[in-house]
Amino acid sequence: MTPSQVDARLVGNDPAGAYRLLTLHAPAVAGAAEPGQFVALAVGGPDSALLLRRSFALYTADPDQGLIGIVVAEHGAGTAWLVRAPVGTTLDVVGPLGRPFRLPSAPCPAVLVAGGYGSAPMFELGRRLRALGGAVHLVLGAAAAPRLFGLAEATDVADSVTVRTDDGSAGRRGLVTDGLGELIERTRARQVYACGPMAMLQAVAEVSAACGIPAQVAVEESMACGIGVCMTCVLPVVGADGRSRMVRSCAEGPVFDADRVRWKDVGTLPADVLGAEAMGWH
Amino acid sequence: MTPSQVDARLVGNDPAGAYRLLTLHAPAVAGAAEPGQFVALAVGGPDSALLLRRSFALYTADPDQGLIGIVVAEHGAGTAWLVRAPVGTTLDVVGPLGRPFRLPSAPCPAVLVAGGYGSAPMFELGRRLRALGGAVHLVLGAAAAPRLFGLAEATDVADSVTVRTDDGSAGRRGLVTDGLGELIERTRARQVYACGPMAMLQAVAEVSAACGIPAQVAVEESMACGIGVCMTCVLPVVGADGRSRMVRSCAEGPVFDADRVRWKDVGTLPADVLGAEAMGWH
Amino acid sequence: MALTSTAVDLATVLAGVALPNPVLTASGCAAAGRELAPYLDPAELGAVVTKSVMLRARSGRATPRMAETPSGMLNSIGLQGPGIEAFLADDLPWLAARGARAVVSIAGGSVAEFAELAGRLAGAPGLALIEANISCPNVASRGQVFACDPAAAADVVAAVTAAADVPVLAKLSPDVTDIVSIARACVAAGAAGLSMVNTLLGMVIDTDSLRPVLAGITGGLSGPAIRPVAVRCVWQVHQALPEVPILGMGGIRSGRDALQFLLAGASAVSVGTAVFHDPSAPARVLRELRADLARLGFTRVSGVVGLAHRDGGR
Amino acid sequence: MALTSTAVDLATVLAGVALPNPVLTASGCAAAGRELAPYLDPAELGAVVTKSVMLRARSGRATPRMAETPSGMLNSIGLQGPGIEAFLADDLPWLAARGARAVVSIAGGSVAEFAELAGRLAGAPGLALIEANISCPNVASRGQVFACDPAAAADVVAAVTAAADVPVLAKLSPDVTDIVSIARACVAAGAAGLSMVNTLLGMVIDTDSLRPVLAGITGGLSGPAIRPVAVRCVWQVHQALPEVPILGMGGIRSGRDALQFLLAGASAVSVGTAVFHDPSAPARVLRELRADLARLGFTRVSGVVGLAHRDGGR
Ligand SMILES: Cc1cc2nc3c(=O)[nH]c(=O)nc-3n(C[C@H](O)[C@H](O)[C@H](O)COP(=O)(O)OP(=O)(O)OC[C@H]3O[C@@H](n4cnc5c(N)ncnc54)[C@H](O)[C@@H]3O)c2cc1C
Ligand SMILES: Cc1cc2nc3c(=O)[nH]c(=O)nc-3n(C[C@H](O)[C@H](O)[C@H](O)COP(=O)(O)OP(=O)(O)OC[C@H]3O[C@@H](n4cnc5c(N)ncnc54)[C@H](O)[C@@H]3O)c2cc1C
Ligand SMILES: Cc1cc2nc3c(=O)[nH]c(=O)nc-3n(C[C@H](O)[C@H](O)[C@H](O)COP(=O)(O)O)c2cc1C
Ligand SMILES: Cc1cc2nc3c(=O)[nH]c(=O)nc-3n(C[C@H](O)[C@H](O)[C@H](O)COP(=O)(O)O)c2cc1C
Ligand code: FES
Ligand code: FES
Repeated sequence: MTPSQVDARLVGNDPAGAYRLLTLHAPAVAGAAEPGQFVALAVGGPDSALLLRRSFALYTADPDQGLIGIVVAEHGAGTAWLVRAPVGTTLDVVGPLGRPFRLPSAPCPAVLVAGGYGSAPMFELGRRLRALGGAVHLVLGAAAAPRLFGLAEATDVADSVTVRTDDGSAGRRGLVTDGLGELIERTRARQVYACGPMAMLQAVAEVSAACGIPAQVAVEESMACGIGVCMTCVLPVVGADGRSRMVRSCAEGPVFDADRVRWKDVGTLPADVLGAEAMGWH
Repeated sequence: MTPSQVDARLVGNDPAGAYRLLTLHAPAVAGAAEPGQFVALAVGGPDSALLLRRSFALYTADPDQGLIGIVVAEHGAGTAWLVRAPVGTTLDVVGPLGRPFRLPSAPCPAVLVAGGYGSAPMFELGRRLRALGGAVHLVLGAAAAPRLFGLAEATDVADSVTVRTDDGSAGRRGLVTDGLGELIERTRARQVYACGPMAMLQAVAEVSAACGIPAQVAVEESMACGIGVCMTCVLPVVGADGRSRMVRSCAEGPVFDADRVRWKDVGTLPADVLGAEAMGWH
Repeated sequence: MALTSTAVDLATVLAGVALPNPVLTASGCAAAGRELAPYLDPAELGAVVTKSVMLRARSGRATPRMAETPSGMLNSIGLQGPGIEAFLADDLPWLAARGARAVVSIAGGSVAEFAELAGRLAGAPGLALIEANISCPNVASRGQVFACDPAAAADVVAAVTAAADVPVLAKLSPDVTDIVSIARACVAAGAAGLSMVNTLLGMVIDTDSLRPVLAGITGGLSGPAIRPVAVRCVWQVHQALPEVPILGMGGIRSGRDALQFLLAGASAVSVGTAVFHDPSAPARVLRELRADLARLGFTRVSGVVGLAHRDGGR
Repeated sequence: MALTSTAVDLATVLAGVALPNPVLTASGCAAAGRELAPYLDPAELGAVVTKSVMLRARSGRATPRMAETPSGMLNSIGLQGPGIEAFLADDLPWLAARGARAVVSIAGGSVAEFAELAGRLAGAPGLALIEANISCPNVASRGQVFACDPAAAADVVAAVTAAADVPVLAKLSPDVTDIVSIARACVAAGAAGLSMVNTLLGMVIDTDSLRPVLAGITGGLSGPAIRPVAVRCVWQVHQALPEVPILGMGGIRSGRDALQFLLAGASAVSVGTAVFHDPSAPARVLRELRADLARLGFTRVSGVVGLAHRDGGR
């Protein structure tokens, strides 16, 4: 699990709906990675004005071939450069980073909920859960069909697949949380895993709580370093001691227990967070 | 001669000894260019931290095909990027810039002296001089053979070709100025043209002066804008009125009458330059 | 604000002067406009801000005068120029003849020099505004920069305002502990508006020659690298003096960059170093700004000026 | 100096403290060293400069806390940290156990807080130096930053020096009109050396939300973008106070960048934001610096410190 920094050769850059699937040769990373972890890539080349790394959840990690796969949505300058990087480009990769999804000690049915490229970590997670002997029910959602990632692969890793899009261009029109409660009841799921936009994660957290089962969520906060030294990626999380703290999503996360995240307070400084009273002038 | 700014497609990027020959499709530039002028290229791509354009003398300009050619020596970050630019890259080109070599009104023998990639403008200049009916004698010099550009082509444009290298790896060991005086006498040259490092240009200026014939030299000063607005590229030049001024080598140059350039004072602020007395605290 | 994208009226008033649009050149980055003619029409810009002119012709410093830095550059020109005489004879008329508005930047080594320059400009053709470049050394105080001392800055502004027949912008340096105090002093002394910011003092050392790269040792840092500092200066001054018109500059390279300055409180912007990267930058920035305002549903430039201070945000 | 490339002795003395080499981390860019262990050996660096610690635990500000800028970034962390208690219990021992030297950065809202922090650090394991981060707001003067006022800066330095059992570095802000006057005040008050520079105050406005990007509105600008300003600050202070040891920082990303600071007058350097781009940056910078010194024929770091001021240039 210890991360390393490697020069990885880009061996594949293929379209995947609205995204690009980038495959890199990075044995050290592939050998250590677990679902839910991410990698941080330097972007723009040697003379780039883009100083910070870009983070991407690991989609695949094949220790035998030493390959990792990430799913990249073009967003701004860094991802624009990345999705256009020709095969053969050497990319500076740091990873695997962060804490992965925790697997149950005993086999149990689980519901995996993903929004957009948030499905990237779910396929390997699904395989591992089924290897443990638990049923896997996958819920994929997106704004529209092209933003659903991995639909074709879904049935290989899941016992049931539910699809939702905002515009109805694939599956049922609606949100991933529509009917999620029923799905949990029907499948007798004991665990929910989710990855996607914050608003979706919060909704999934609420449904899971209502059903009385735990949810693990992989959050996406803006990160300057990705390795735990800069303190830019924090969000308010309740600790085992009941105290809320500003916690680094790159080091203590990106996977959190949904019931520990103070969803409504993300992006604020709640007065009861440890050390909030000390802020004063600063 | 009026410059334009164009998106030029890189159609060729070929080795040429120690240099790369870059060929660009830039009809507006090709149609207006004359030997001695240069182009300024943006480098590093959209997210580049390299803010300033890089300047290169025009080697070829073919109005019919709309192509221009430049000879690039890898020096720092910008040229490192440029020499690795794949064919098909779109480059932002401004040109043609600066004042070209002036051709004689009547045909006359001329000696063309070039150091390193400084030979780039000499081939088209040689053709034009011979088209006018004057003999052309070309002197090419460099540190070593790989840094001689255009040797193979030299005999097509010149009645005689003299080669000098510091290490003797091609032609005679020595400097382009070795025997230059004799060559001028023997060929009864009435005009010298030169392009290359400042030290070489100064030496050529001295020999020409000693032989009593005029020399035109293309200088190479560090340029921020290349179009005459920033005042970074100046050198002390004596005007027709006998007054010395700090003159822009991008706009009034890069070609100057050698006897007008205050060679020993380049890089200094001579006290008798116009406005030097006004400097005071600034 | 209208949410449908309609035609955007770019007309702006800067320090009481009506301009067709809010995008200008920056002093020292466009000479007197002529050299940019192949790449843009000077008359289509809000105005052309000319290179700081002094009373007498100046040679400028020795070379090297520039060094490229990450996303920026250093310059140490030393205000090379022909002097006010030649400027009035050759440069202003050229701009006027093309229907371009001129913001004339002036620089002096003393209050008297500044005043005389302003006087010489009175009645000059096409003169829209005077920009007093007070980021230059004060001979009287052993080279201390006017813009770094509220009193010295105020003296210059008062003298220039008295001698000028157009509104005066004071151009501030970011190299101060408290830019608001300098701004207050200039406004109290009669400045109709503020130009911010000038370059940051910087230097680069050549690791081969082991000496400073610039002949002048230190130079002015400009370009996108300094944009966050420039936006912060505009923000602070607009917050303290919301009624004072600001001409914002510092690393503007795109319409969105220009929009940041307007949102921070500038009524117009200057595009400087970006011209070296792209000689058509001011015209392009204007195009992009128009498109951005339309995209956001604004119909008037005034609608965005200082908006980031209010909760007009979304 | 020898012209043949021989082995380079990188040992350096910073403010009286012997360090194996002149490359350190920068406060707030390496936490307390632990997170960098996968990428470099903290003990192989000159020292690890720890994140500024305060008396009590601090939550830091709301997010967003960062914004990327051209060749730089803004941060607005708000000194999040566990407080001196936990720092002494968990962080320092970890560094000491690995044989790494610690330069502990401290920050307070009052002179008393600074003094108490220095006292608490007395006798702490592995403590090599204290770096007083005076670029933070002074509660007593309505949030004015200590580093922006010579008197306030001197008060902090005097109190910290009195309470500390190791030499004290005062960390200066570049956001001042006259950094030399602040430097003089700190040295007169007992600072054994100066760390320069801290971040420049900047801001970015989101052109979609039309609001400042940072929850804290303004933030500190760092990275290669500010390097020319940082080198200039080091140059000015070394020129005025050649005997005063300087820990130089600001945009160092390569061995050549580090060399610029040494040539300007720094005895050692901190690598900060570059760590976010390359977690092994401090170790790499050290390697590159060794190679550069060898290439130039220097056998000792002291041979280059301040050299750009003398005509040792070539
Ligand atoms: C743990 C983690 C996992 C992620 N997984 C994926 C993935 O699998 N696929 C994918 O396409 N994207 C993923 N992202 C988002 C991705 O990192 C951003 O889209 C990307 O950094 C944007 O960079 P840019 O230069 O294109 O955009 P810009 O807006 O130009 O980036 C500017 C700065 O903001 C930061 N930033 C901007 N948007 C985001 C964001 N949404 N999250 C975090 N930082 C941001 C950038 O890192 C950069 O520092 C993940 C982010 C995190 C934190
Ligand atoms: C009129 C003119 C014609 C030129 N013709 C040619 C040519 O035909 N072939 C060729 O290979 N080179 C030519 N050069 C030199 C070429 O412009 C530089 O080698 C190039 O700019 C270096 O950029 P860099 O990023 O690789 O080096 P860097 O050192 O990283 O450049 C840093 C900055 O310094 C400037 N700079 C550095 N070296 C020079 C230099 N020698 N001259 C001018 N500016 C410099 C760069 O433009 C840039 O702004 C010419 C220069 C000028 C002014
Ligand atoms: C080469 C150069 C010359 C400059 N000359 C002047 C000048 O004469 N007067 C002045 O007020 N500002 C001058 N400036 C500063 C610019 O007008 C502008 O304030 C600064 O560069 C920041 O804007 P920018 O980043 O867009 O260039 C000059 C800047 C550069 C790069
Ligand atoms: C995220 C971040 C946090 C920082 N925290 C501190 C701090 O706690 N104390 C301090 O003195 N400087 C702090 N700094 C400033 C750095 O130590 C350094 O002075 C500055 O960033 C310039 O160096 P750089 O460009 O190499 O980062 C911080 C910088 C960054 C980017
Ligand atoms: S991104 Fe730096 S601590 Fe998380
Ligand atoms: S390079 Fe700008 S004036 Fe010549």
